Amino acid sequence: MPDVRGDFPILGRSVHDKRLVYLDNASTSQKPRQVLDKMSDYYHNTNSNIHRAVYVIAEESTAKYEEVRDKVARFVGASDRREIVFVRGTTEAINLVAYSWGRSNVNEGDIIVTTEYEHHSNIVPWQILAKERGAKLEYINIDDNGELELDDLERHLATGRVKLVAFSLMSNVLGTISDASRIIAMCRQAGVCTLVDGAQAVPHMQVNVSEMRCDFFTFSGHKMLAPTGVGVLQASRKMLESMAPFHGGGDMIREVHRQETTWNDVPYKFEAGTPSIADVIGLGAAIDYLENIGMSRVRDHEVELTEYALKKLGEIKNLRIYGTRDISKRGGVISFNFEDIHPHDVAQIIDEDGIAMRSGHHCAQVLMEKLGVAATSRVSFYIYNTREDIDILVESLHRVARIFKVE
Amino acid sequence: MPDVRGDFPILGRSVHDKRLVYLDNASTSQKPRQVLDKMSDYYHNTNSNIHRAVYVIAEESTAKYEEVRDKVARFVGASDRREIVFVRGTTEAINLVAYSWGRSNVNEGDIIVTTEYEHHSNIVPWQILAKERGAKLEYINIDDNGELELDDLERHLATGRVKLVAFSLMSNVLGTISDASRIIAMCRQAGVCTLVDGAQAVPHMQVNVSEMRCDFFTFSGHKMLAPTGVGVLQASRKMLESMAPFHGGGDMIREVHRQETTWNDVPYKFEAGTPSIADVIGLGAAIDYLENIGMSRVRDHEVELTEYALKKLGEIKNLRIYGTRDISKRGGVISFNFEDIHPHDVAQIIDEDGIAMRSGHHCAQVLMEKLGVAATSRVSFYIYNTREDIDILVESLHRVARIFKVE
Amino acid sequence: MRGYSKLSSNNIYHEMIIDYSRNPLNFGEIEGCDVTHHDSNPLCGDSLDMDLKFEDGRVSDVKFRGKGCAICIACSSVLTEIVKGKSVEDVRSIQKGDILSELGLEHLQAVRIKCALLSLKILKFALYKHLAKTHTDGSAESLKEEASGLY
Amino acid sequence: MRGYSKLSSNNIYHEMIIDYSRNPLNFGEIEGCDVTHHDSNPLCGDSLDMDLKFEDGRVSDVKFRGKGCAICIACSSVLTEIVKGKSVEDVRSIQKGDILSELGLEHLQAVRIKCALLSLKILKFALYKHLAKTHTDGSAESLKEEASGLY
Ligand SMILES: Cc1ncc(COP(=O)(O)O)c(C=O)c1O
Ligand SMILES: Cc1ncc(COP(=O)(O)O)c(C=O)c1O
Repeated sequence: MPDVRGDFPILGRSVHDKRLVYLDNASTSQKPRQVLDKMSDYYHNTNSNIHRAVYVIAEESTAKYEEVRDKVARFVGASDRREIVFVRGTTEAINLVAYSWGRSNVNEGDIIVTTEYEHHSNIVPWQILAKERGAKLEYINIDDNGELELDDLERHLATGRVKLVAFSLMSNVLGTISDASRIIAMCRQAGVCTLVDGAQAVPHMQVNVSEMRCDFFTFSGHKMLAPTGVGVLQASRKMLESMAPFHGGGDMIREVHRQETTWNDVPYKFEAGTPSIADVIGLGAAIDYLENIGMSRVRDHEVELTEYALKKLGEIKNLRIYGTRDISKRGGVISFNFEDIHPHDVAQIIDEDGIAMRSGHHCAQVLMEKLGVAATSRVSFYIYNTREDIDILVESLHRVARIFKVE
Repeated sequence: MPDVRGDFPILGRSVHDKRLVYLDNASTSQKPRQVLDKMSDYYHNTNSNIHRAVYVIAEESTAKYEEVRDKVARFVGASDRREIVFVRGTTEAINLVAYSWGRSNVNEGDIIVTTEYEHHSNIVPWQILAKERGAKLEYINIDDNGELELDDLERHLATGRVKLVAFSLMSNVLGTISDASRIIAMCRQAGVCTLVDGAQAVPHMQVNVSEMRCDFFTFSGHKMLAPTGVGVLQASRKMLESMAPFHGGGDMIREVHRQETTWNDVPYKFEAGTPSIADVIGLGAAIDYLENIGMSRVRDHEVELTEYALKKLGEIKNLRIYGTRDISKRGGVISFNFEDIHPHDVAQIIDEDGIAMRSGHHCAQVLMEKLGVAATSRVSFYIYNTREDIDILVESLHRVARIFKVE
Repeated sequence: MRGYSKLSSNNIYHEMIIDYSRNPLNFGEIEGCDVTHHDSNPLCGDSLDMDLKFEDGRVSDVKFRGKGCAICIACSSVLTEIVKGKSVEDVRSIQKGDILSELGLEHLQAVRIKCALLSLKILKFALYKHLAKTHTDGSAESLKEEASGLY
Repeated sequence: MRGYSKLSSNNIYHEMIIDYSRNPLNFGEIEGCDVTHHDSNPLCGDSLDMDLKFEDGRVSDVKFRGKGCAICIACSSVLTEIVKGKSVEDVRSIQKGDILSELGLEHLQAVRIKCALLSLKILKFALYKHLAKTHTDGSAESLKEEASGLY
């Protein structure tokens, strides 16, 4: 891993007179100069609306925007640029599927399956859909290692009523990497559609949707060095073409008449209104940046940091780490709890040492319920984190233990 | 009007060796340094996710984001910050209302009323809703001056079946300013809800939603000096509280359980997932910038330019201008057509002179059908446009006439 | 309330907070209480129940239970101590500053204010529920507004 | 086709385009045509219909009508001229470059390419419709793909 810290201006900032140690990457990542410069260049030189006008800067805008579609398709291994729909983020992508695909494919008595370690954005849209359609929402439970119990899936599939299995490729709390190829194979065998939430995976490891063979794939730009405001839904052209539109408005139409409207081709059918043009362009720059490093190096770096952190955190008394210790099955996300100390207090005390760490339910209350806690502390790594960051964290956690007298 | 051109870096750019003359502001505006700097500052210093974490930069992010909510509320005269929902733009705002309010309030046989001069984003969502609910979509027609025929509205309201009247405060093609107070008074009298599309109005004139008394108000940031990716839905707390959520996911929930979820307070109930944080912050800076000039000065400047342009364009042979000549009833948007020359050809030829002008249906095909054309040429002004811009335009249009031998 | 002197330290995790959080006062349930109310902070997972018992227009007993951070639990302890024995009118007039200053938390950042004031919000709402039963003239309504406007 | 020499000018609005657009060739309708097809460009409002008549495996007549810009109408004129009298096989093999180069439009920007090629897209699709009636072996399918992949 090359030293990339110089590319991230915010890492030069101090907090409470300490240097900022940013360990909340699962929530959102920092942005390198290269991404910010690209967006700035866009606003300084070619800002204009896209797809519509014949003048030079509009043409440049459109070309830059559409170029990112090619980049994204290549980056996640989609077979066709038309499989890429730009949305605000994972949440919007999943809701798009729940509204557009869900409302015409899920009927009374049908089952949608999700997992105990999903983010709320991969649970709540299905709850709303299930309630509206009279369908049932079932869960794949997790075992003591924080891995999915695929027997549950088998049991649900055996009912013959499952319409969709929606799961995340990497848990944002436990870091568990799902056995996607096995799950998808089981679902395909049963003729059941799959939605893979790649929000935590895409930023941190090589992903290939064509090999994975899921029906829907979603992720967010802001967790992978890109700006807020852009994310992606990927699905086959055939699937997208079969789906009703979601938002109505400009750009998603072919011809509008007073009572009747025909839809534009995919993916435009799903991109109503002025999109987040500059953010899409920023996403393109983020992909360039990550490809330049290489996703396998990103993963290697995080594996190394995670191993180190698991070891060091494991040495702290009364500190419980959740999830598997098998490094090949987990990403760079570690959740833990001090016995008897609320994670909010932990986060606030270590903030005084310049450490940005999340505490809370991490939008995964179903998982919290399973773990029997209201919240956890969570650190999550990215390309700019170092062993020193972890040393500072561990030192600070000892201070917490002293304040609360649990050491 | 102070000379603001120096604040807009892109205006220093040349196109085909001519200086850029940007006349497509109804599509999207350019962004001043002050807005770009604020976003850049955000990414350089406080980038982090909002509403969730206790560490310093997350707190700063959240404060900056929420501060914009106050600013927006004040800017459009909302009585409470909780009336402001951040969305991607007008299109998403209207779709949110169509899905959330529409699906529980519009039933078989009901009528939704829109107008002949609406943007597709204020037509297509209602077509989709009407089809789904077995309702009818009716139009308020326009007269020869491009003004709404309020007799039509009267007639529709008299049926007693109208549930919503949706209209734009300013037409994006004709520039017509709707008589909102009269329309809304008629609707309130009849107990009918109103949605006002302020996409073209908010950037160009003082708007006060509390005085206007509409039920829903929508606009986009990118047309008012702010970045792409952010827009606003405004509605009373009572209205928002009565509505079902739209997107499900993080932040919009209070408690998530396996089968049951409770919703967060408004406006958060409608802001699922990571929002376009930096774009929202950019919107705050855009409002500061506009307030610093003063909206009445913005309007005065555009009135002056529009008067001048109407006069100069009116002198060109074979050129037809659409819409009213009464300057008090129109904004700085002028649509026109050369007899026998397609607007695409016009736009492309004047592009050679550095002029960025839209040609097409402007996402208003219902209006195009009414006008009996496939497309129009459209120029639209903003604070940085000058009389010289209009002189260059007129000169270039004469060149078009010569090429097509209509002069 | 225990006899701590207020600490001048900037650090909000002073002895008193730690101590209250580890050994909360009035923690538990009241059998046969007059009113009970539950609320939670959606973003941090703090979740509390509070029970109140009234006698002769006074709060004769109050208890709380649930999960929360040190700040939340310490503030709940302090609040319940303040409330106990007070007249309904006096309880009605308790302000957020009363709780925050008691624990030296005046400068708590916005996101943690929710932890500190959850119990006060629950108290105000519980009081509203109690008063609304007897005061049908709407005079209790302002308590509801006050509760929801606390943070 | 009229006898213009190709212009070297960068300016795409040369005499030939202006002239064809103002006086299009093969503009109109064919009574009793074998196949007709309509398409439009959603973003610019160009909208055309094309009628084809076949005899002995050749295009015996072709006409188009509708609204479009100068480039769209000029390209439609040129395309219909090229097509007329050609065998179905020859028509099948017409490439976009054939039209663009005929009018010196090789460097047209992306957004205008749609104007230039709308008529070719319609032609390919019309031909597909015609061939699919008789060629039930699926050999016409590629035309549909080709039409939709033109721009
Ligand atoms: C696994 C997972 N899914 C979905 C999301 C939601 O993403 P966003 O907030 O960008 O919509 C997140 C991140 O917050 C996540 O970690
Ligand atoms: C009147 C009007 N309504 C709605 C819109 C749609 O706005 P957006 O594309 O930002 O969603 C526009 C602009 O394109 C408009 O001019």
